[in-house]
Amino acid sequence: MAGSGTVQLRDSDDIVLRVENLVMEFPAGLHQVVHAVSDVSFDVRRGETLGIVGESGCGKSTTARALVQLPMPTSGTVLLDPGDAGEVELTDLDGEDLRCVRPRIQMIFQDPISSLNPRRRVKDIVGEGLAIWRDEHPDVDVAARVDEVLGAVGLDPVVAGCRRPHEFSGGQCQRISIARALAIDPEILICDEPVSALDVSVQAQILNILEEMKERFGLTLVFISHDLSVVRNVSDRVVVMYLGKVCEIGDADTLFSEPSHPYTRVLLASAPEPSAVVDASESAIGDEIPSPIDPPSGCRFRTRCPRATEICASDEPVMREMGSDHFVACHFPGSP
Amino acid sequence: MIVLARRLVQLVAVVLAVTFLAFTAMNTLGDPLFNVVGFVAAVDCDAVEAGEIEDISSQGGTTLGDCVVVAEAREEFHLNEPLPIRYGRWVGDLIRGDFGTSFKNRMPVSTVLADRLPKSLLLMGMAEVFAVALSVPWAIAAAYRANRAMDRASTIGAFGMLALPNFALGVILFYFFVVKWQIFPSRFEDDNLALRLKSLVLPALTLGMPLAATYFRLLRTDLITTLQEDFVVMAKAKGLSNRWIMFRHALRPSLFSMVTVFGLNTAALIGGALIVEQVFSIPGLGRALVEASIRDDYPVVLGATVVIATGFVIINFAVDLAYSYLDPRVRRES
Amino acid sequence: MDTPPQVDPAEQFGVVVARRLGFGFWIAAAWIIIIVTAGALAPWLPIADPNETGVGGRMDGPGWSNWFGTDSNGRDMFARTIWGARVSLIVGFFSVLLGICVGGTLGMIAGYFRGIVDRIISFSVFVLLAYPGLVLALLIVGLAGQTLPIVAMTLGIVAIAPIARLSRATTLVYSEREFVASARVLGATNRRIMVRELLPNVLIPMGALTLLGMAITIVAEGGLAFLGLSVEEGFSWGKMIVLGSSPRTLREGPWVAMFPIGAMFVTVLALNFAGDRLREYFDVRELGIGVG
Amino acid sequence: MPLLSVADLRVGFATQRGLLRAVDGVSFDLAEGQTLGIVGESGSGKSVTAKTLMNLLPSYARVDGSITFDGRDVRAMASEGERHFWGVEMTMVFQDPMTSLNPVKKVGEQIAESLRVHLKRSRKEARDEAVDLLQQVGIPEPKKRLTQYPHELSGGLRQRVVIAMSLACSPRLLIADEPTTALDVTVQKHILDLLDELREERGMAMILITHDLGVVKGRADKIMVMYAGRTMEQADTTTLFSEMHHPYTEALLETIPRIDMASHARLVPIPGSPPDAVDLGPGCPFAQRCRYCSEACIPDRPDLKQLGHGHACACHTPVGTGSGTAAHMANQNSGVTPAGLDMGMFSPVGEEA
Repeated sequence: MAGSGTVQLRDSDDIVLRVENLVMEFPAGLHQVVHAVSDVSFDVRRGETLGIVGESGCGKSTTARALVQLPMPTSGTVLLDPGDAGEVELTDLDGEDLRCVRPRIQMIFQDPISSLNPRRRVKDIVGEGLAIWRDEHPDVDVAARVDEVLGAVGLDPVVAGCRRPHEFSGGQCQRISIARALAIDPEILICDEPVSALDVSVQAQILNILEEMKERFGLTLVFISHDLSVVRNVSDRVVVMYLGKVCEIGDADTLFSEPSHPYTRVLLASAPEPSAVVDASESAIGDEIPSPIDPPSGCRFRTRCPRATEICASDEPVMREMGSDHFVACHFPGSP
Repeated sequence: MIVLARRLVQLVAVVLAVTFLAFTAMNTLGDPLFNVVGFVAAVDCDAVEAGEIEDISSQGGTTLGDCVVVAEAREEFHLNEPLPIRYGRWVGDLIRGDFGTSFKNRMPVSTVLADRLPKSLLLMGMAEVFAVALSVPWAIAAAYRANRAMDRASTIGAFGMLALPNFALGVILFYFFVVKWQIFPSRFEDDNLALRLKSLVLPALTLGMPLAATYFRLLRTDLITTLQEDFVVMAKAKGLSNRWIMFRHALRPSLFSMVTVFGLNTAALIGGALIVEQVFSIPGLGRALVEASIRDDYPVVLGATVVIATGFVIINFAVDLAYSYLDPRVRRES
Repeated sequence: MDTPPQVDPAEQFGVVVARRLGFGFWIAAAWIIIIVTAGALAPWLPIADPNETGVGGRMDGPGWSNWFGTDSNGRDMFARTIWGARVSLIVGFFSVLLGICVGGTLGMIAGYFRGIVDRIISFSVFVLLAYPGLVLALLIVGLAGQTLPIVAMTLGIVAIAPIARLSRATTLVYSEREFVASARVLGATNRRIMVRELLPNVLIPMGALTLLGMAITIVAEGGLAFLGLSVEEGFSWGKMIVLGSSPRTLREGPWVAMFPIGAMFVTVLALNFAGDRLREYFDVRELGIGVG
Repeated sequence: MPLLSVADLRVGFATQRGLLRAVDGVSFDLAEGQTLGIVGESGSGKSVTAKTLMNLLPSYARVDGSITFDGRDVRAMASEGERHFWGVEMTMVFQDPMTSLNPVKKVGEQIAESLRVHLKRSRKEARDEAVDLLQQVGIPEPKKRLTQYPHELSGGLRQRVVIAMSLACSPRLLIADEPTTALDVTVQKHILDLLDELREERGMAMILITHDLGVVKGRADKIMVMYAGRTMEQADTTTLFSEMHHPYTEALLETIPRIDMASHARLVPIPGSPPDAVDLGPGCPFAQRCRYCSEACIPDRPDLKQLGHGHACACHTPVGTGSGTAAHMANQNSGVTPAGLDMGMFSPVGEEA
């Protein structure tokens, strides 16, 4: 499969999040199933930024939501602190147990407008997490913490606190979202296309804030985007997804200097300013991405792959190691 | 096919739920026996049979023989059995096409319905035709020049029409056209189709005006929204004329809300027909229902209920079919 | 065909625009306040006793002594119109209140939890909708009695279904918003999400609906009156219209019917207009709910 | 003589708070067969410029300035109700192919209708030409597509259909407003290449509107950078990239991450957000966010100055000139720009501490 196998999982002490064989399926009409995410595995080290990149319909956002159990994945496991004494398997939890683990893993979304309740004031929005857990942490000074995180993301707490979201621009709303997530001091922050709805001049502000917050609050990031250059910029490790499968996974510098999966290469060659490591003529065949309801047999990229042969239709490629911390699921990896 | 089967199940479920509610309410809140035999129902017949009571005049009866009448009525309408069984029996009869017999005039309910329903259907049909014929061109004209004088005046006019309850409108129309100018007959005349149509003009107008205003408002809003869509901008960029864009691009996708409300408003329309039939003394289904429920003639009420609920479900099914005509995207999903 | 300035062009440029309710809204609001005050203060107003016969002559036309004329019993129509407002407004307000409390809650529950709960509630709502509201009211009032609380409650029950529909639809829209997902990720309980995140957003269209709903129920009460099923004691505008609309009364004194019709018309118009302006102001879609 | 010549175009909308200047004094020429790239963020006035050219503005918009197409006065044609100009000689492709196609009409009808309206083709002729057009834009099985609805096609195919639609009457100028923003990257390149090929084949002129300088880099002959409704800088593509003078152009390039940058390479952010288009103030609209800002920039709006070879720039302290360097130095030394902006905002975050 463009993506089966778990060889890419690392055996290390400081892994904070491990996703194994994640499957996400949704019913679609009568007796049909959308295979949104099929057998995806990856892990994230403490303090690392994992970028997930792919085009629309590749399942990257579904994966992100599955990490916070919204909704619960069809199958597979999501482990927090695997191998530790405090190991938690999110997929096993439900109801109150799940709720209690939630503060450890927070998320920010693409649409800055939709992610803020239009009827609430900014300080209530940012303080919501603290208000929810007030009984557990009675000694937290909510107002002071709200001011702290608002200041951290570059907003003036005095001016911003009493306003409502519609009085802010998209970039400022995204800052508020970040502040809300940070207020309860999470370990992991999942960013689902946090800059795609923003103007280019504001994009860098948000990316820089995320970097700064990561250092300041000791965060681990999972960063999802369709924009290769953005992912390249923020990530230590990158996962490339296509139609619900992982194509390639590896250390960012290695992956971008020696892209091995034909799909990764096509992505790099298709960017407005193509990467120098690929031939600008490499491109996908056709404009039609197959339906996740009835994905192609074998390798899911074969219908648009310039290198596809018969074996790609019959056998699913298994994830294999290309170099140190560089894994590819392809029958014909490497440069052409 | 699956859609059809699903619809059928829905129809049956809705009819059962509606009639069960009505059946229970009427049997717990009212006393069916009282409605069949009158005050005699109050007589304690068990005591009479046991010979404990001889004078029943204080209890509403006249002769001891009344108890036989009561017993017969109980037998005939199965009033002795528990409520769920009676409901089951009623449903069983319904399946066989037997709507039961009226408590009052002992006529089969099906005869009453067959006599009354066509008149009501004609009235509602005329009202809908009138409403659509008025509202669609009106909405198009207003949407062309949105927020200009003509559109503003229309919006206010529609507000006025909506604020005038149909009984009030009926009274006003009745006052001018019947009492004052005597253009239309004061009662429903049934001798031939022309007369029948003539006597329905005012009622249909009364019923149709608020409907027209509702449709106008919905269609106008949707048209204005559609005219702001990208594909309309694209059509303008292609140099197409306003008329072409309105009729070949904008109208069809704008009909959704109107069609939805057409379905949902069926119930409101029937409610309106009830009043209009009352105001203009039309012997339709609505009047039958009002009379029956005032006199607690349960079989007739239940029969009318079945007809109304069925009509509602069927019309909403038709609305769903209309959706798939209006939008090919729906077609694929269903 | 011009793109009408419904959306202020400035909004497309990310500029926050203060929307306004407009002059018409305030006129409508003023009328509503006047009529509510007049109805509430009716016993203390310097007007004739509405039930006292022979205040004027029989079927006197409108004039200086009796502004709205008198009816066939010589009762003052002006006083009666003000007293009639009491019943109409009380019925209108309390039935909508009931409808919003029950229907709004049911709709929110259905829209938020989805699944089987939604199916059951939606089916019940569909069943209620399938039954013409007026017929339902007719049955209940006919069976349970024609007192003010029963009439108000009955019309409230009738209002539940359409309100639940609207509330469910609004909840569905907002549940999809990412701020609900955010709250869930923060660890908010379902109850907290419904109360803190959804309720403030659902309440807004409900507010507009209160006014529109009052208009609808005032009319519906009139409809009940026409079927002879309004309140037995006292009188509403609807009942007054019925009394004035017999062919004979119409012929001799059309004002007996026309003044209550006028009062109801203006009030319903004001409620509709104010409600509609609120709806537009808060950007809620056209409701399309008619007299049930 | 240029095919299209726009001189001092101004577009305003009356709002409750005052006049919103969406486009403020834009001028450019475009020769037959050339491509002009207009680059700017949302609200920069680039789309309003395109809509003005296409006569798509609502009637309450206030337009001023002259637009000449092949010697004809475009604004006069609009007021006279000329019917066979837009959609025939000048056409447009919009950003989102999903919404710019009518969802309830078959693809074939939508392509054929301008042929039937403008060129009076019969139903059959229009159909055949539609098949031809679909073939030209590289849609497989064109006959089959005619009877499909837009939702049955993928995003890329839909945009091809939109392009086919706008090419139906063989226009001489095609305006493409962010034609690939809504599409996937692997498809974007196909569409941009297709537009280039078609332009070359047909000798058509093109205006390519985008927010990404990278998109126009290899494709446009000339580039115009817009900000807050004004032209900031205008030049031949090669000139612009080799000797850019406007601080905004430079900032745009530096703020966007590039694939070939190393991971965690620090981006230079542009502080603040785009200005309020209703209340612009007298000075340079970019002054509040500019590290080259000088005292002169705040009260005094810089004019678009011609620098030769078609290069023009609206700035008092252009990058790479003595005044620009001096202003930057002065700001660096004092730590704040004359607009009150902390220079620390420009150093990539993280280096501050």
